[in-house]
Amino acid sequence: MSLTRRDFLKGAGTGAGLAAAVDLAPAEVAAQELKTKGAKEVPSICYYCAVGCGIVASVADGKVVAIQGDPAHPINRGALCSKAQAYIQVLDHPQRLTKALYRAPGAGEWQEKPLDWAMAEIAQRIRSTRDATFKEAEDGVTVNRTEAIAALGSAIIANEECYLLTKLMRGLGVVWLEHQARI
Amino acid sequence: MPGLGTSFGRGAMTNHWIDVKNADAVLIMGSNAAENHPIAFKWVLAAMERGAVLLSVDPRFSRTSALADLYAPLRSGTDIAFLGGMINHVLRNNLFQREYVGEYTNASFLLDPAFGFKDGYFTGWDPEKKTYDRATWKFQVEADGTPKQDGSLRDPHTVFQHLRRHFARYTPEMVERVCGTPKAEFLRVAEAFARTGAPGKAGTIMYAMGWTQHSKATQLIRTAAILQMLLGNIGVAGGGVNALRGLSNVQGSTDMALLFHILPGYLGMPTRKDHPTLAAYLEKETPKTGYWVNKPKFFVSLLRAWYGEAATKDNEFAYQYLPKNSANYSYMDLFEAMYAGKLKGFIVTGQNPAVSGPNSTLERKALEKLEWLVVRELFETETAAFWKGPGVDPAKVQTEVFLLPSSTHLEREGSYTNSGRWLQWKWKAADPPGDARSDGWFANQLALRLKALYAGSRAPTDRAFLALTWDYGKEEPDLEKVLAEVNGYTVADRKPVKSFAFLADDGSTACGNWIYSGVFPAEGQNRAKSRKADPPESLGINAGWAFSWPVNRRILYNRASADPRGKPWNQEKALIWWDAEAELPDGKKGKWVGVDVPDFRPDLAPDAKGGGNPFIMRPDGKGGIFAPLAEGPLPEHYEPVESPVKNLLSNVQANPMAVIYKADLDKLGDPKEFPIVATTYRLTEHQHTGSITRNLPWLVEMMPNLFCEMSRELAEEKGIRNGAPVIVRSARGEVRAIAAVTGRFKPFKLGDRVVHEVGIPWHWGFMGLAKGDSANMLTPHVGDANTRIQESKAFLVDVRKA
Amino acid sequence: MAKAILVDTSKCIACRGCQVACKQWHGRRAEPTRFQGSYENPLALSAQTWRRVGFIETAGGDGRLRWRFISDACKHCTDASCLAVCPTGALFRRTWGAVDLNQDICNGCRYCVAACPFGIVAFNEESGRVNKCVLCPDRVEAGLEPACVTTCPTDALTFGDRDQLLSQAKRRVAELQAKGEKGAQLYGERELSGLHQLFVLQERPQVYGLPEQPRFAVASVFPSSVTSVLASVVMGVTALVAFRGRGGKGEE
Amino acid sequence: MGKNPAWSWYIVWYFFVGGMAAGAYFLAALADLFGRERTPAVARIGYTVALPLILVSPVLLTLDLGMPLRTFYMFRLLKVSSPMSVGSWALLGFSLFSLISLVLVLAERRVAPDRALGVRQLRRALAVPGTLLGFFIASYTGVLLGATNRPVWGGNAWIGPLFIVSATSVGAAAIALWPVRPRFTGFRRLDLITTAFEALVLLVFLQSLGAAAAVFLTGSLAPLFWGAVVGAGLALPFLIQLFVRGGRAPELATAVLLLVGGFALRYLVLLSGQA
Repeated sequence: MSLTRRDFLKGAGTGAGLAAAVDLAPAEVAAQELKTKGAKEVPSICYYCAVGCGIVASVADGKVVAIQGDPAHPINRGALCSKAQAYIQVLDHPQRLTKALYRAPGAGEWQEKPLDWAMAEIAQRIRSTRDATFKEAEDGVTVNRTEAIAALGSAIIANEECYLLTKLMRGLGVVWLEHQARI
Repeated sequence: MPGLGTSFGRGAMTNHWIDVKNADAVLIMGSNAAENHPIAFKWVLAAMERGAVLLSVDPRFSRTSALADLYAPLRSGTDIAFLGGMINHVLRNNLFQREYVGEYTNASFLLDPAFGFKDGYFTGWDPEKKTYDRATWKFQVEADGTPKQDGSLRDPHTVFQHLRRHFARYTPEMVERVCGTPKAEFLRVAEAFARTGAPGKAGTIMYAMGWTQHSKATQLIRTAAILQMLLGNIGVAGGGVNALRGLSNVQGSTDMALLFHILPGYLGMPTRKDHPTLAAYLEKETPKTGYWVNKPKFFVSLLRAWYGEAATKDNEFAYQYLPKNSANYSYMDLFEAMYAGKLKGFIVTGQNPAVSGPNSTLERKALEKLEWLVVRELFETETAAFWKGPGVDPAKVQTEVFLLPSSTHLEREGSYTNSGRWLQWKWKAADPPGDARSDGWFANQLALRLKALYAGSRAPTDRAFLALTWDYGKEEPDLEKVLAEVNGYTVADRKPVKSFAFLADDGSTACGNWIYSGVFPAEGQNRAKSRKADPPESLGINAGWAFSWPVNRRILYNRASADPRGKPWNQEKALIWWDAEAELPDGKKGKWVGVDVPDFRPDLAPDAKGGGNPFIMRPDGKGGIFAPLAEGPLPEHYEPVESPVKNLLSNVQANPMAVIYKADLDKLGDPKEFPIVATTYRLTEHQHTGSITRNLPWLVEMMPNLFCEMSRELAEEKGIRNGAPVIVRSARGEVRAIAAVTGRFKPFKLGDRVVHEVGIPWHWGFMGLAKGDSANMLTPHVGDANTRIQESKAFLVDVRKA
Repeated sequence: MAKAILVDTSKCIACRGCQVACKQWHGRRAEPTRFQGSYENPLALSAQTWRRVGFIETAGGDGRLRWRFISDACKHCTDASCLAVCPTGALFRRTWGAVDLNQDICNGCRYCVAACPFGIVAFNEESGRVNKCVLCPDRVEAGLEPACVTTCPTDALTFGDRDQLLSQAKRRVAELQAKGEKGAQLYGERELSGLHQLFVLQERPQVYGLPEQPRFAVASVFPSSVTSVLASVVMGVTALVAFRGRGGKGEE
Repeated sequence: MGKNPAWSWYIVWYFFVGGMAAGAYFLAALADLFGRERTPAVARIGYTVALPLILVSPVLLTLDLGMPLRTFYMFRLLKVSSPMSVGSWALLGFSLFSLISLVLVLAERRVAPDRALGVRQLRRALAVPGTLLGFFIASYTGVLLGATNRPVWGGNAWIGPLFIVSATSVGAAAIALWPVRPRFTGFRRLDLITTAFEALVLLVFLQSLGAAAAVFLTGSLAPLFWGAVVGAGLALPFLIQLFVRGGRAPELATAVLLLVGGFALRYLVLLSGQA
């Protein structure tokens, strides 16, 4: 072992002899396979601000395994900010809503409800409020509206969805129609 | 965005993100692009690499300022004074682009001799009614009705001379005393930006909510528009007044008219007073000149799209089916009405007013007065959970709440319109979990269920709804079918129209939103899906990528990128030019050609009548330096409604037309009690109300708590340590935050007075992983005179150690 | 060909895309934090945070306020202390320069933790092993850039051949100096025989929390050994004196 | 600056026990090699003490690593640049020598007298490399600490010598504490010289730290430093040995004081680099 000690001194002494190791096992291991390998790449647009960055969701077995900037996108060219990078945490977030919740008047808690029930109830509420408050004319002019229902949002849904909401709300005679663009 | 709309004709970002790289000077003011639009900064830096100068004007030194060549501080709410000072600098030193101003704007128009401005008021102010009679705000006209002009700009009645006189008061000294910007720093910024007044040079202004959330926001943006017109920076590559919009589809949702006063495509919502009939509507709403003369085609096509066969020539194309407005139903009015108990039901999709709304204490209280509330969200938000918020006893809240789980944008398809007006399709990546559904599904299901409920009704009140066309599938709607309707089609064969040029006012065409027309020009051809990018070294037009409204024009008003003779001001950054030899389909010669789609009639020669009128959406085709808005046709500085100082420019303290709400919870602060200016803002790490981002551990890790930024001087005065808790209090409420004591805020020296300012991000609320008080508990229900957007960027508070 | 990351602090807007991109790609968890008066968080690199952005408020030579940002991570030194002291071979050098870490072999001795001159390598209580930035070998060997570099919007982070990056960095330093940034300098060209994460700084390294002269930990092994041998000799002689000297008869 | 490796009690104990084993062994081996004819007891006791102590060491190190199997990763390779790698192999070798030496001590008594000499000679031959390994074990931990980038330790070349000198005194103390034992008069001289020399090395060490020495001299660790390291570990043993002659009590007191000082020294050195 004194030989080892001399080697040791010599090795350290030459200063550079740092890789000098008597290898008993190969150290360099092959790099891991890309976690996105074989995943389907679905292009989308970022959810946050209106720069409109392209993102690519890598989907394997129906699950998004990575969200990255779209390198082909002319605006962001693969780049993303911290918010977009963190978006993947939304998808299987433990606190994410997956069931319709209902809070009865005066109740202190939510109740879980079937979606179908909730939609039926909402449609009923709209109908009864609308019917009770609908104004066909004002000062002899047809106005065809209800001023008792308001709708708000949204600037984070697709154009087509916005269009459907506008069309539906105006179709029902809703005049209180607003969203984020005015705040 | 009426500030842009009245000046240029369209209320949208004039240029687009990549185009920023073509600028020679970038002025970021009223925006903190590095933090709130980080990727936009890619293009700001690209411009800088090509020699551009970056100017940051902001009350506090932000991450944007950190990268800037020049930084100038200004007190919140004094931007008009600052920009007015720049206008004055440009005019006094003859730095404006003479030919551009003379030919492309209404600077040469002669104003009514009775028009004037005196001590804070334009002519026509009625102190009794507290409103303006706009009779004198008009041009002198020739016999044919066109405005009288003086091409020399010397006539004292020209818009130009009025402008010069009006802003002569905005001296650098005045800027220093009003804004607190040291004169030297103001001048450095003014000089650097004014250099873009040389023909061929371009300067861009990037702004965001730092400009829109003021009681005179519209005029503020007008001031920028005027400055840019003087410098010849509109319509050119690397120029523009660019509204950096904050949400992925806020441009699209605005285009789609989720706003009380419009219908899709910026068609005004009919009002009882002005539009009892279709004829009255078309008569009042259609200008005699400019591209808007086509409005009847767009409006009738919309009615055709919505009411289908029920819309006939004989019944005013079902015009009477549309609801009519009788009041202002804008955002704060909505909550005031709710607070007053006038609303029964409220449907909220993807918005969180309990955090984002000004005076959120009032807005949360208002929710308690509802009978029912529907919220669609990814997480349980403060709005959905208002009944268990701080200080609320659930037992006393009778509101029924339905909280529906929403899918994420990755779990649904559809198109987003970015700030640069690009419609970009996004494909669905995964299925949503459990009962989470898209908003399209919600609208579709609701419509189908209501249709079923009303089926068979003969009540006249239900006729309109039953006539509403609705055929998009059963569950998740077919969004491409929706987009095809938005694009428009000929009724006879349901074939898509190629563009809005093919729409008609006789009921033969239907179109859901005329400005989007062209996005779906043929069966199965969805141009929002186009994905052919230009090479990086190009001008960045990217005509093959996505679809940009209108008709794929990338830079609005691009006729102005060429001189009156049709030759580009800057050959290297040429967008379009007149090619006298180019052949038209009909064999005639001469048309506009170039890398962008001309925002102009393609065959209208420069020397033809109107051939030099680049702002086609304005009646006279000229840029509106003079353009009437609620509080005047020229911008004027007024103090914010809550301000610690007197207005030095006139005896009119605040915008006389500002909207101030007056419910019991709408209190205004006395500067003696609340001497500190406050502003709110956003951070890179969170999005708006944080309803999503405050639930994401990686983001919460970076920005865990609400904080309040303040200068070292103020902190010392108040005995506040960096990192220690503080209470920030306004007349509306108080919040607890952590002090961020920093050199990035400096006290403002206004003459011999020192005014402090603090800043507080508004992302926090009482739900989620990272909880905190909402900054909007401090902000007032005070609205801009034209848009009624709240004044949350300049209000008064006091700060103390917690 | 040696690869490297060039961190150009003059282009960083502190969006922290890199910080989160790293977390996403490597599945790192968030740490509990509290706002302590600066935007910076977490306050240090750790087993869960392999790259982070520092926020530094400073007055430049001209007295003007500056807000400097630095995206910081493992420097992948040529004279890598962690690598030199690692007894198991868990830390190893990739042919293109990265100091990688084989989790299967690390035994959690923490010698590398103490040895790193930059405070990068961190012990992971959960796994009982250490963690640090490994320069995304999975991505690099598949022809991609490291996750942090890909996501950087302003090219404050670039990845490439170290030689090219060095000349790029030098050009940038010259540019900045010409613009009046007198403190502009390159860090990492010669430090520890060359770093594989280079920095264009606008101030002295210290301002960014970088050591002006990072030390190769094992440089002290030789002098320490010499002094130890000398002390051994002294102690040997002492024992001889004790055992052989007068009265040193051992047993009474 | 490296992060805190959080080497705690197991490592302090290892440094102490390992140093004691090494000291006991090389004292025993030197006595075996160079002692007069009547010093075999020192060797016998030294070897006897060294083995169990050195066998405790890997247990302590394993406890620090948390999982037993991981200790074996140390022997995947021999890396000369890493004091820990070389130290691990040395520990293995040293344990082997300790074992053989002790076996040969026991064998010497059991075999026929004519073969005892051969056993002794074999033991002495092995004592030569064993001593070198002993010195190595006693000092490499100090070299290891120097080869870090922690405060106090980083780059310091005097912790190794300090640990060697201290190992000599605690090794001697361990031998001196052996219950059934004759009195070793040579130990008085040994103690006097080592404590004096240790004081000198300590001084050099503190000097080399510059301002950082304050952590020992004036910081919160100062009472322990002055009381246990300087007072109990150096001054008192020196004074006792200088002024008190003969008697088991002062001898035991000296040994205990040396152990206290030796332990405190290692504790403080480890703590100071992780404060």
